[in-house]
Amino acid sequence: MSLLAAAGPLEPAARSFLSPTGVEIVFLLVGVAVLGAALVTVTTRQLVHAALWLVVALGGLAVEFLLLTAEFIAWVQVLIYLGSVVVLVLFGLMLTKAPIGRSPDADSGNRWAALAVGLATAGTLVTLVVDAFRTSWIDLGAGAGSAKATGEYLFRHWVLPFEALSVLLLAALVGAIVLSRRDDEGKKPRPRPGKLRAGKPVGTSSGKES
Amino acid sequence: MHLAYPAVLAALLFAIGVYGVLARRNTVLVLMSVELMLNAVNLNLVAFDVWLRDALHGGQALTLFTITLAAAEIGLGLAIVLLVFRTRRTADIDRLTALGDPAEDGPAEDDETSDATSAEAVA
Amino acid sequence: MNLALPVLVPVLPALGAVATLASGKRAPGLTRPLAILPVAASAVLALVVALQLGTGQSLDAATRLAPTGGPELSLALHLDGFSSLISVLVGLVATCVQVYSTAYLKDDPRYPSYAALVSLFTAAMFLVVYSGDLVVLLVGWEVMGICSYFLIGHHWETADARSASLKAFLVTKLGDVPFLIGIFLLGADAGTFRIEGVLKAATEGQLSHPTLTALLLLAGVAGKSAQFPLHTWLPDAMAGPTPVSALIHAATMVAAGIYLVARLLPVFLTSGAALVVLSVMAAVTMVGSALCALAQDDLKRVLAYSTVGQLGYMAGALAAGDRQAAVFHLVSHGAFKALLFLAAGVIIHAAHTNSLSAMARMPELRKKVPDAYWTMGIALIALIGLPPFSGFFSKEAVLTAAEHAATGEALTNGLGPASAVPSAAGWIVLVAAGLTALLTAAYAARLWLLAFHSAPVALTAATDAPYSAEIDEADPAHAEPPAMRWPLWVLAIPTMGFGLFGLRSDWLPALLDGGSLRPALETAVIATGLAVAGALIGYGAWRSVTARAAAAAERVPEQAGPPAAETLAPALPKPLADPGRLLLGPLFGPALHGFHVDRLYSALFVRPTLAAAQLVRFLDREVVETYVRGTGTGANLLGWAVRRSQTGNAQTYLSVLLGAVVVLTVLVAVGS
Amino acid sequence: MLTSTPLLTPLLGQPAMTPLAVADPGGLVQSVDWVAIAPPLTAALAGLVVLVADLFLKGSQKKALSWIAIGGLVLALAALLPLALDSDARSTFCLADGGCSYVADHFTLAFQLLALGGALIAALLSVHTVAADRLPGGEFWFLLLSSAAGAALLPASRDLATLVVALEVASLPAFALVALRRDGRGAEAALKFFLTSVTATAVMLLGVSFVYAATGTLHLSAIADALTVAPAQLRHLAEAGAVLTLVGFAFKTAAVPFHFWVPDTYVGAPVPVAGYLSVVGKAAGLAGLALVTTVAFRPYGHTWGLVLAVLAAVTMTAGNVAALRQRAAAPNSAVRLLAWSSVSQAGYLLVPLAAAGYADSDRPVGATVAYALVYGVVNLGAFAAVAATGHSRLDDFQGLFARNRWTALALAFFLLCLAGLPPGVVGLFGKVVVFRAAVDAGLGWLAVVMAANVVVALYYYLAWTAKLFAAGASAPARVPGPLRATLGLTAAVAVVLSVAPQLVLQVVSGSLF
Repeated sequence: MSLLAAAGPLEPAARSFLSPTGVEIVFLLVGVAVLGAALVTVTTRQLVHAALWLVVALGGLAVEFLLLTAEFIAWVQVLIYLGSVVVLVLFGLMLTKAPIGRSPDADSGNRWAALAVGLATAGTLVTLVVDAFRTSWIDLGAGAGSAKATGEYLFRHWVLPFEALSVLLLAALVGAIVLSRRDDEGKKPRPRPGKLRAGKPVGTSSGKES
Repeated sequence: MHLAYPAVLAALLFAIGVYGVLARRNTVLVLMSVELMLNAVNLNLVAFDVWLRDALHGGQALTLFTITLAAAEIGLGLAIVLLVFRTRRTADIDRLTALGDPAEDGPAEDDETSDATSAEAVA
Repeated sequence: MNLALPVLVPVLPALGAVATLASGKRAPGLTRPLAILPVAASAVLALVVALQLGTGQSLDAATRLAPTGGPELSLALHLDGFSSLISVLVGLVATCVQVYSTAYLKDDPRYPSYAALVSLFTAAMFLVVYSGDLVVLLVGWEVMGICSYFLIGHHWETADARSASLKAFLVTKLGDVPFLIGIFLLGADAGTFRIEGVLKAATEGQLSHPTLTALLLLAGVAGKSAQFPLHTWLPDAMAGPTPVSALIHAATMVAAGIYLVARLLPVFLTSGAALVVLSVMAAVTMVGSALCALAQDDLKRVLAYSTVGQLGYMAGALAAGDRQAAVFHLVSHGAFKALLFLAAGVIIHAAHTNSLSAMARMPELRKKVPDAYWTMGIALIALIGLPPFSGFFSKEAVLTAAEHAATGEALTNGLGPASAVPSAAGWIVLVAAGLTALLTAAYAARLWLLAFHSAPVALTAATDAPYSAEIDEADPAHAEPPAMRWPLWVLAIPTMGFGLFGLRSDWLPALLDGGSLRPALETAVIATGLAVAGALIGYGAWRSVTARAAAAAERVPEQAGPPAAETLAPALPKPLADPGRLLLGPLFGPALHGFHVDRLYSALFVRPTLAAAQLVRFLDREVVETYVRGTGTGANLLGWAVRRSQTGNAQTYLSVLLGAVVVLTVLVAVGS
Repeated sequence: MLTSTPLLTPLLGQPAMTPLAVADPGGLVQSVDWVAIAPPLTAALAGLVVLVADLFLKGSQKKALSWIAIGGLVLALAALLPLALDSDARSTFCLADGGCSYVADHFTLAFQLLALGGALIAALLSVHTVAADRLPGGEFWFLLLSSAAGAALLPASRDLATLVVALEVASLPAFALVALRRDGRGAEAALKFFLTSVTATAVMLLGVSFVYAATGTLHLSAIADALTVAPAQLRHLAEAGAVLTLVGFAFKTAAVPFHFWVPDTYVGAPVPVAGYLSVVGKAAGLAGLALVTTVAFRPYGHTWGLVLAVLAAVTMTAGNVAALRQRAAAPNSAVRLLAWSSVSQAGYLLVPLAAAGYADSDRPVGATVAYALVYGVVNLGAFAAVAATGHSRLDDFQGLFARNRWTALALAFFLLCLAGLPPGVVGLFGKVVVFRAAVDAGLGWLAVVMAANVVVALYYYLAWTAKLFAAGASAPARVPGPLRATLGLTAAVAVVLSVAPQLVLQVVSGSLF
């Protein structure tokens, strides 16, 4: 069934690899910028700068979404990521008293293992997708990413996950609130001495588990 | 547009995210790297959705879900990080090892103190 | 027949176990009746069932248990002569043991759990005997294993008991794994786990790998019935209380393996190779254990090795294709070995020691325990196989079976063609059985003479015994209560009369497969001769060493050293006259240690397991740690980087996780 | 830009035609069968009720919240009944061409029973903990219920988007639950759980995107159809995508090498939450694994069959050996042992799924369901016993029988069930069923590995059991009421199943989907 479906775009057709259109050029340039910003994000020693470079990377991605005709997603990306996620992250950095300047120990000792795994991931994934998509082309003609179209497909076909997501959001909200709320007594709850722990000092390891 | 462009971009972005998750010491930065990984997936999904001209727009729908999910995750994740910071006075991921398998030959230490001290002890 | 009766037989002791445990400390007065009555009732019921069934009958009933998708499981009952006979034996011995235990463990604070475990054990044995379904049988089989683990470890305060119980468990489990696989193979081939169905498939030749299946089953049998090379747990299991040894390690649990082979004999008859393996196993077990028995100083270990050897006889009979003889010997052995153990318990209780050499120093031990003295004598004669006690007839049956098998006319009694049994198996069993008869008589004589007839060499050593494995037995200052004495005489009755009674009117063969069990003249003469010769050799050796010891004692009259020196080195009864040492010569040392099979095991199994665990621990922590700390000899850069990381680090976890994902992806993408 | 060949035409209808996703063509949203979605919906609504009630209840009245939550879970379980009595599978949230997002068939019901029943037992277990550790009640119950709703939604999901979202609904509240004691240990445990989980989710989403690229759809059955005809060029991508998709679920199932979070998290979390994760979390992961493998990736059966078989072997071995190395005197050794034991049990649970890859049918999945049900009951029972005693070191269990007869007996029974030894007959049967599945599928080597592991595992289960009956201090301790109820309930279920294992084993016989 989808053989027929997929056969079309797999055809190289009349296009050659070397005749990029304007959209493609823009896409590539923005892509390079995104990659660069992402790289700086994960390597910079200035923690706050990392958050700002993340903004650049995510904003660049919003542009890519626009170029791929997914308007609504691009706006959501801007709203949610740039509007709230990055702000949250900055708050997080400040509340954990992250140093403002260069911090020499921004990377953990795991860095070389990380480099190895990261390179292996990149190699594997790039090989996979290049191998799979070497002859595939996107037809950007019909834009189906407007807000109206999005609402239609969401409510026509994806009602169930959408509803489940509302539970998820509420749960995350409640969880985040309860975890960041300080206790009224201003101290951590101590295990209550009780019959269960008879004969043991309160707060020993066994007490903690019950 | 050649489909390999967004796909390769996504693959590289994902790999950068993987590197960040594994290499960053501050937990907030690790969370940021996770966001990079998720965004790579989003780019993939949108590109495939457009390429496939999916009538159901499964890719775009899932992208929206993923964005929401990432927002929820980062909210809760930051709450956890703050909680860790409040109780341990650190947000460095490699200092949070109190729950590792206890040293085989070490004495059975009191948990209450190990909570507070082991983070410092390893510093 | 009313099905309720046979169903009640295993159920009653199980309920009794629960009740005993539940009453426990709350109603200590109830514990003893709750321990004895259900088991006794089961014994009576088992007898009633056996009588109702009569000879030459069999009964099958089944209810479907659980659809597992493959072969069906059913709760099946199978009654025939074999099962009813063995169930009566189990009931009798279990009742005697429960009664005996009330006195033997009178002051034990853990008596309720002990009694409950014995009851549960009895229930499990009944389940094994009555089950018509292999999986249900397996359940009973495993319950027995667990109970025996706990019972052997009853004196868990002592390191001996702890290690012995663990060893018993692990060794039998080592056999149970192949056994389990064997049962599944049988079930898969036959399409059912019902024993009838399996046997039908076997006789019709539907088994795809008969030899493999039979060998897998044999591994389990070797574990449970303590056959070489999995016999090592049984002598160690004597760390448990003596009544437990009598019940589990003489009469019932070890018999389960033999019983299972007897039930599944048609399966084994489809594979000549398996029979030869079985015969070799039996032969090695018989001869080896008899040699070991000759060297042991611990009374209970002598009996334990003797049990191993007699189980070898039964296995030999099975290898010769005659399950009647095997079950005959099983039953008579069950009676006299239980008697031997219970009598040994009385002796140990009176002498307050397990050591034969210590007993030898005691004056007038036989006067102190007249009941034990006489009943033990009877049981030893039965063990040696002298007429007219039961052991004679059953051992003759085994020898006759082996002889027929050797000449190519095996007594399979219609279970399969006589040609199914290779004559080599018969020869192996016959020769080994003859040799073992000689050795058995020798060690029995040694045991008897050392324990009761030694001249009191060192009078003072008698009161403070060198060691005693029993901690909480009845007070040695008092004579044995009747509850410890009369079970001896109850068991002495079948020991003396079972053979005669069973064969008098051919009642026993009719109950079993129907072939004759009467002794043949030649084998009877040869075996009796061997037994008498063995006993005489034992006696002669004993005389010789006693005389030599007496001479040595005269030569150095008062220089034997203070008695305290002897009690310090009880394991080396050097100055004492041990005929075993004389008879075995250079073999004595190895035989004393069971020919070092244990050490072999530790090299073969225990150490690799420990090493594997070590390796995993190494991977678990050390690799991460080393990785984290850095070796310093590697590239500087690497060392610098990894030194900063920490163990138990979430990033290490993530590295492994993501690394594994990459590897998996590459493997799948490349491999496809 | 070019090639306007219609995509996915046959699969989803002509592109020219507006896809009719609804029974009612005029409506904008899909129609909903409320009876079918009642079980997860009830749990979610009960969560809302708790949250609202929390606002109005003061101080000592907060105790009522726990009973609202438990009542909600009982109702959710009751909502399974009409579905179970209905012999036909119900589907809802369907597309015009028949692909549905939510299907309530036997597979779904069995896993919903496990998820909701496990959540109920964990909730009973938590009643005491919430009070004793002064956890914030309203939030605790809300989070537990929403997580349970996610776990109940997951087995019913039949498209990857819903699966992903349901998995997250089950996971996210669990992170908060772990951290809810708000001390250093809980926070660290939650952080490790969270980080590894979101990473695994990201990997899984990448896999989903590859599968989507290769097949053009997110609905499981459509994926299976599309994979059989996928162009050769996309095959590598599809297989890699399939493997990556499995990662997220394997993580929840705690399969090695995705298990690292398990011991740390269980130790740091409150005991009932650890029990909840070990059963409900695992159930969610298993349901997802079973769905994507046997339904969606059926054409690649041998690939993932092999992957799962290797994972199963490694998982059971690693879990067992690590459990073997637990030192009885170390702090938290009891929970840590249960954690490693749950890792090794995950290995057994994966065996039939691997077998399903080789058997070319989904029949072996029944064995996983049966074993998971058995495991759920006895494992929660073991956690309940640990919670009831309040001990966290194995050494503290020495002589428990003398102090607390019934708790010790129950714990011994659960441990024997986990070990698969009589009288824990149901554990034995569970293992037999799993073993059979492996043998039937021709995975002889895996069966051997499993048999060896079962034997190795006996050691630590029995060592613990033996400890219970050893002598020790004998100051009798009282067990709080809810904990007693939980212990009684789990023990009763385990005993009933041991007497009549066919109650649970019957799921093995039929086809589940």
